[in-house]
Amino acid sequence: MTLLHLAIAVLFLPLSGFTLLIFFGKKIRRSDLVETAILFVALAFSLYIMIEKLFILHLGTLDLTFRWIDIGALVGHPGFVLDLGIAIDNITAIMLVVVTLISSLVHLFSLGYMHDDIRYTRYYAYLGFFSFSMLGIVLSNNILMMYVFWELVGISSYLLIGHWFEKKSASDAGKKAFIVNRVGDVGFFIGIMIVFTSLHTVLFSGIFKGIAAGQLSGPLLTAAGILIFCGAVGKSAQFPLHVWLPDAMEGPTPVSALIHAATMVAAGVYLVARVYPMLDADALTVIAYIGAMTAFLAATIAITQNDIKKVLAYSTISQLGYMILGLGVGAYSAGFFHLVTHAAFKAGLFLGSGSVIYAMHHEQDMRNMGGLRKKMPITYWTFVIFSLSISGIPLTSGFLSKDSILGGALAYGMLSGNYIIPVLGYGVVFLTAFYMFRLIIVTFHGEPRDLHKFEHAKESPAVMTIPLIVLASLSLFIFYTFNPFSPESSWIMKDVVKPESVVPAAQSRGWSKPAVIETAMSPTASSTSSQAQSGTKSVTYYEEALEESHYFGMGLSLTLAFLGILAAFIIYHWKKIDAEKLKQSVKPVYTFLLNKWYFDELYGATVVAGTVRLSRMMAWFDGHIIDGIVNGAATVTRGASTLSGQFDHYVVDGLVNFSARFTGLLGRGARQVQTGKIQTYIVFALLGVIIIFFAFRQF
Amino acid sequence: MNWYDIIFYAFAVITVVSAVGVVFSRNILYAAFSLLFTFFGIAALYVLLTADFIAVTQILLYVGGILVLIIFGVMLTSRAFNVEVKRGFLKRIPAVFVTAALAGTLIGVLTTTRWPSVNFLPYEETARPIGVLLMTQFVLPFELASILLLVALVGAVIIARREKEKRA
Amino acid sequence: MSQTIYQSFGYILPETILSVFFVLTLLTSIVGKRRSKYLPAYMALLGFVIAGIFVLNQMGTDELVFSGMYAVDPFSWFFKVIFLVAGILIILFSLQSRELEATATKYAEYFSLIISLTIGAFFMAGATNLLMMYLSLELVSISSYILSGFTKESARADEASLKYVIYGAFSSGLMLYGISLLYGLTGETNLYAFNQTLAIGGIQRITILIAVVLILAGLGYKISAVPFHFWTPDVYEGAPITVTAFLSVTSKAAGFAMLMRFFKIGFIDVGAQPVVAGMWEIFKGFRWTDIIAALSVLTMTIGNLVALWQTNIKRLLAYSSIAHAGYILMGFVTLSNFGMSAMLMYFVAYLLMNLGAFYVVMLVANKYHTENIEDYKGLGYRSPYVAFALTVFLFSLTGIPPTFGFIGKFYLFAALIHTNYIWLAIVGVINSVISLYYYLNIARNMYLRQPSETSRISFDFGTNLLMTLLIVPNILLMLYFSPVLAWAQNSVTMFGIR
Amino acid sequence: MNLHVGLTDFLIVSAILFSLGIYGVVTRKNAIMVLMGIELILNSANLNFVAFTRFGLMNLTGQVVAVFVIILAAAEAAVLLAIVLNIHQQLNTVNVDEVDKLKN
Repeated sequence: MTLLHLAIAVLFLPLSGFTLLIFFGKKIRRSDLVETAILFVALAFSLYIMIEKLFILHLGTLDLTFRWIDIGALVGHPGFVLDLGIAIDNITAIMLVVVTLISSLVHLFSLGYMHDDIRYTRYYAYLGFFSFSMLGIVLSNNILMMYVFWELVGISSYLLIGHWFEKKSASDAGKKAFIVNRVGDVGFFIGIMIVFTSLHTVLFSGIFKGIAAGQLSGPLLTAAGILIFCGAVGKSAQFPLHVWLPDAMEGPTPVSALIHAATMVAAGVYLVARVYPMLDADALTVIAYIGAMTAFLAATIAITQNDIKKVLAYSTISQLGYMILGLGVGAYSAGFFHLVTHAAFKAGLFLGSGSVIYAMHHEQDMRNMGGLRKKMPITYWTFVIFSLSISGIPLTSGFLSKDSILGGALAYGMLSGNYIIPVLGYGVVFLTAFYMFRLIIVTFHGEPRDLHKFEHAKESPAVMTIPLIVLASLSLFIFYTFNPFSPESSWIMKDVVKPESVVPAAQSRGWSKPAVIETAMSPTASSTSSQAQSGTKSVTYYEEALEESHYFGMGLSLTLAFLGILAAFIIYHWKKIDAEKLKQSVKPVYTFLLNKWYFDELYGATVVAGTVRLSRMMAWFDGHIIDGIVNGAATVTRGASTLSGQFDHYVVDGLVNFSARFTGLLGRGARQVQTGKIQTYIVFALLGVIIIFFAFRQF
Repeated sequence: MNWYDIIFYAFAVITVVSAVGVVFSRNILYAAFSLLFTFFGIAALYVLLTADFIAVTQILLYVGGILVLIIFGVMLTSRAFNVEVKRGFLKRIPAVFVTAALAGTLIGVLTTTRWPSVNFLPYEETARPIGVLLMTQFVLPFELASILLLVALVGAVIIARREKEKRA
Repeated sequence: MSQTIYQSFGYILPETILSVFFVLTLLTSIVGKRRSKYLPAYMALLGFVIAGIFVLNQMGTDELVFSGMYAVDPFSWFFKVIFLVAGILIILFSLQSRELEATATKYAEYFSLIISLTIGAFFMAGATNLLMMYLSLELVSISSYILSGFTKESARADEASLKYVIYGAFSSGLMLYGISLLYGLTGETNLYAFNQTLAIGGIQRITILIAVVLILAGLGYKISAVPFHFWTPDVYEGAPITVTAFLSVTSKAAGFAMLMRFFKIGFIDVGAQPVVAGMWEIFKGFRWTDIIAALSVLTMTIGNLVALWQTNIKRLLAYSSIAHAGYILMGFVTLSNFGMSAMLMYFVAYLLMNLGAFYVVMLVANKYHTENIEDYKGLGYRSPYVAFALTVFLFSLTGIPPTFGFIGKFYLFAALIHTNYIWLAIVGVINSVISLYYYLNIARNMYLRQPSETSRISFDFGTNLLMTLLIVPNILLMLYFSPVLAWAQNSVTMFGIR
Repeated sequence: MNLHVGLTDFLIVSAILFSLGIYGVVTRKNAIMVLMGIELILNSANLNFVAFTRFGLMNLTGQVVAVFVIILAAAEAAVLLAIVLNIHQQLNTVNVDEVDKLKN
């Protein structure tokens, strides 16, 4: 119980900070420090919770449920109960630490970065509110509360992205993030409604129990799974709703680090991990494909971007695609592991870029940078570590998590025949290494391009470099495992166990034996009796496949990563191949990528234009057809209406006016009785007694 | 007709007539003195009802306490003793009507009701049993009444007291 | 079960504590500086807190003490908690009242009278004896007469207290006469004995009716039900705002508690098998629910209609509180535990929203020196948070969803529909619609009208905090009202009655 | 003893006192005379209590109640008179009809 209470404290600490800053921010000197301190306290609590839970006590799931609404009293209604609460299982405990860690580091970093901002206090208040919402998502043990916090995260991210709302692009980006997220949330909400109407509970445990008991199955279950995943698509910026994330870079850079690396976008992945047991084979396949598609698409775009934050934004989308892909292919622990490691190195990358931008006086285009390596050694070296990590080079955390996802994808491809997924996955390895080192080389190596800004550039203050160092050290393997080549031996992989699926056997992904792979993928093929065995065996086969693919996969990904780095050095450092020429030779592809696969234009042409056209059509319809009918009818009814108009005027209006006036008059009459003379009052009270007596003489 | 009846009617008439005097007298001091007679009459009725303790209390508290209080009030608030301003005649009509209706109804109901028992009991001492009751069964009302008196005392003092440091 | 007198003293610890602190608070006027308000206020607060601890300790107790004089049961417990919360809030409000500061140098007496009124309310909630009912009602009344005339340099307050004391003394006289008749019928002042006498039968109903109607006059005056409400607007307008707020909650709730207990214990046919679970059967022939229904309809209708015409916000809130008495009475017509728990829930809502509204009115009177609704123009621009708070409270009073007032009304109407009093529910809804007009008129003034002056006036930290403390439950309890509901459902138990 | 005077006679006296008291409360303009009316009402109730005690084959409860009522009457009279004195000080009147500034 104590851990749960501590978790509640963790949840409400940032909220209290928010309240404090919103109401009394102007009264408190250095309210920013207060808020930062609060977050560090929350971090300490979270660490304590995680260590207690995972390493010392080895507790199971802690749950604190309370009855929110209990309407049993209304007769004629069967009654209605709704339980809510919080729960801490292993992934929650880890997520608590991740969220509070990144959040507190971002708070710290912002002390330097946002120092001169006009709405400094408000910025910290929003940070607190955001952390509160995010922790709420993590702690909820039910889908309803999760949805509420989900929306709160949406709101707070809207506020943070649009922090500099004087800039039109910033306020637009805030709006865009909000609206695109709503699209996914609608799906999420419908999914919740499906679950709730068929299972009458919102608790995850209750939902899984209900599904295991067969109260929700078949296409409806698939639909529910995919609709809930829609929420994740929106929040985790998956294809095709990824368009908001790059624009959201208009927000302050620490916000980007917080929202777009570790917390908000990870919420989608967390959601999928949370509802994982209720996802059936079809839903998982959809998820795997979406993930692979996203990873690839975003990586290709990242190659061409020149804004340092945009590159990182697309890189984020790509990595999120990896996580979703991992979950989709069944590499549950690996997907979650990647969420954790990515949180550290991507937050580091964003903060590093923030450090660079700060040094360059808010210059974001990398073509104007260069040569910063010597000016900003700490930023540079941490940046290198982050890049190695994201590229999946051994001795880094990224290698561990990414490698296991790819292994899973390969095994999945081999088992199910969906080869496209591992192919895309490995392709992205190359692309990632390439664009990351392109970024490093262009920014930090070579000659300075903007001498004036270069002259003034210097290493950032300690409040900004300390978070970088902390994050860089967390991007090394040592925090996760002692064997840098064996992801399986890391404690996260051990503690985050893939939950048992509760989906009816016919709908689940059973890899009983290689010959039945294709049929097992289709819902109707297997009979129920064989499922009991296949359920136990499936793990074995999947693990066998994993085992087989392990070394091959590792080798392949390493090779690709080194190739990517090499290519980056060849093109941008040694300049063996002229980048410009390369661009010219693949101009159509390059433009296509530079324009981000024309997604914004596509949405502009379809959704936006469609809406406009639809409304125009409606207007035309209204103007021509409806009006025609109305005009025709009008002539006919004019006579009648004159009559009814008279009726209206004299009778209906009269009645309405009368009743209004009557009520008024009644009030005025009753008011006249209130003469102010106490004895009149007493006479009326006496009259009341006498009237009541005679009126109720019969009793 | 026996002595008891005669005494009762005598005191009943005194009580009612003096009460009429209280209500109708134009002079406030006359009204106050009529009230004195009413209280005495009621005390006598209590004696007739063999409630000696109540009768004594009535005289002590009502006559000795409340009436004196009232007379003090009269003296403090009246420049002349006759402050009773002329009464609006029209307002007296509904008042008379309402009161008469009430009295009629009450008397009608009270006289037709079969009360649980109408045996007249022989005289018993009442002071001691009342004292015992006050200390046993009625100890809570007793305590409550003490708080109430304290509140009334405090309240009367702070409301009636002239403020020395009165502001302009 | 019944306790001996010696044992009984253990059950009135909260009342005893309050009495002790009544005296202690009085004594602070000797110790401290005459003009200091903090010492007596903190003393009174301390008393409330300590009494609160003892009250909490009594949770779940169901006893009849002092030879059937006083019940310590869940029902009275519910009201005691309400009184304590109201008392504490009123003390906090009073510390900020400019009105009191301007005239009174008698803070010790002021705060001790708040305690004595609360003691009276405690006894009203638990009295099972007609004498106790009368005495406790008088204690509340006398305290409130003095409180309402407390700022005696103000002519308004003087007038209010004079009217109050005349009306109150008269009403309690009527009630006493009714009590004497009931005593004549049963030979006992105990409500349970009265119930038993009714069970035996053979008493003219007409006598009981006249006695009950006279008692109702006394109770009706406390809860300000039409036609016994006339004093309410004048006294509420004239008295200091803090006192008005206190009267509108504590005094009224105590009156309701007594009314409910009187009718429920007195008239329930304990032997009868109820037709529907959770409903009570009353003695055949005593259809006093009709009287209550009539009073309820009259009360809310007249309260709302006259409120439409008000220009002074205190007076408007006075009429609104009359209307709310009408709403609450609706729940009693149902004769069911459901209806009763709905009433109790409504008290919680009423406490929060009414005190909140009065608090804002006091703040505005402090800083803007006005009680005129016209002068609330543009308050939304001049003091945004205060205006927001008032809007929340007004929404709650109207019964509009994101507030607890909605839940309160919802349960009242549900109880009516449950027991087939559809017509009464419809009257209630129509009344709510009427009330919408004058409540929202204030909100409109605050937000949609341009102020003649635009300077911003802000309030200090403590004020905002207290206001937040009142806003939060108003909204939070709408989202999560189950505990209150459970509390209310458990509190319909009165000693000896199912 | 063969008595003619019974419970009802006392009740009638008390009912008359009660009505007169109400009449006084309703018509008298001097606040102190209103108080006298209230005292009459309380006395009539007290007479009821005592009469019922005597005639009703009952306990002494009624008389005890009467004691309390007398105490209360004193308390109430004190408070009312204090308020009237204050009104006299502040508004220079004891006429309840003139105290009617709060209305409608």
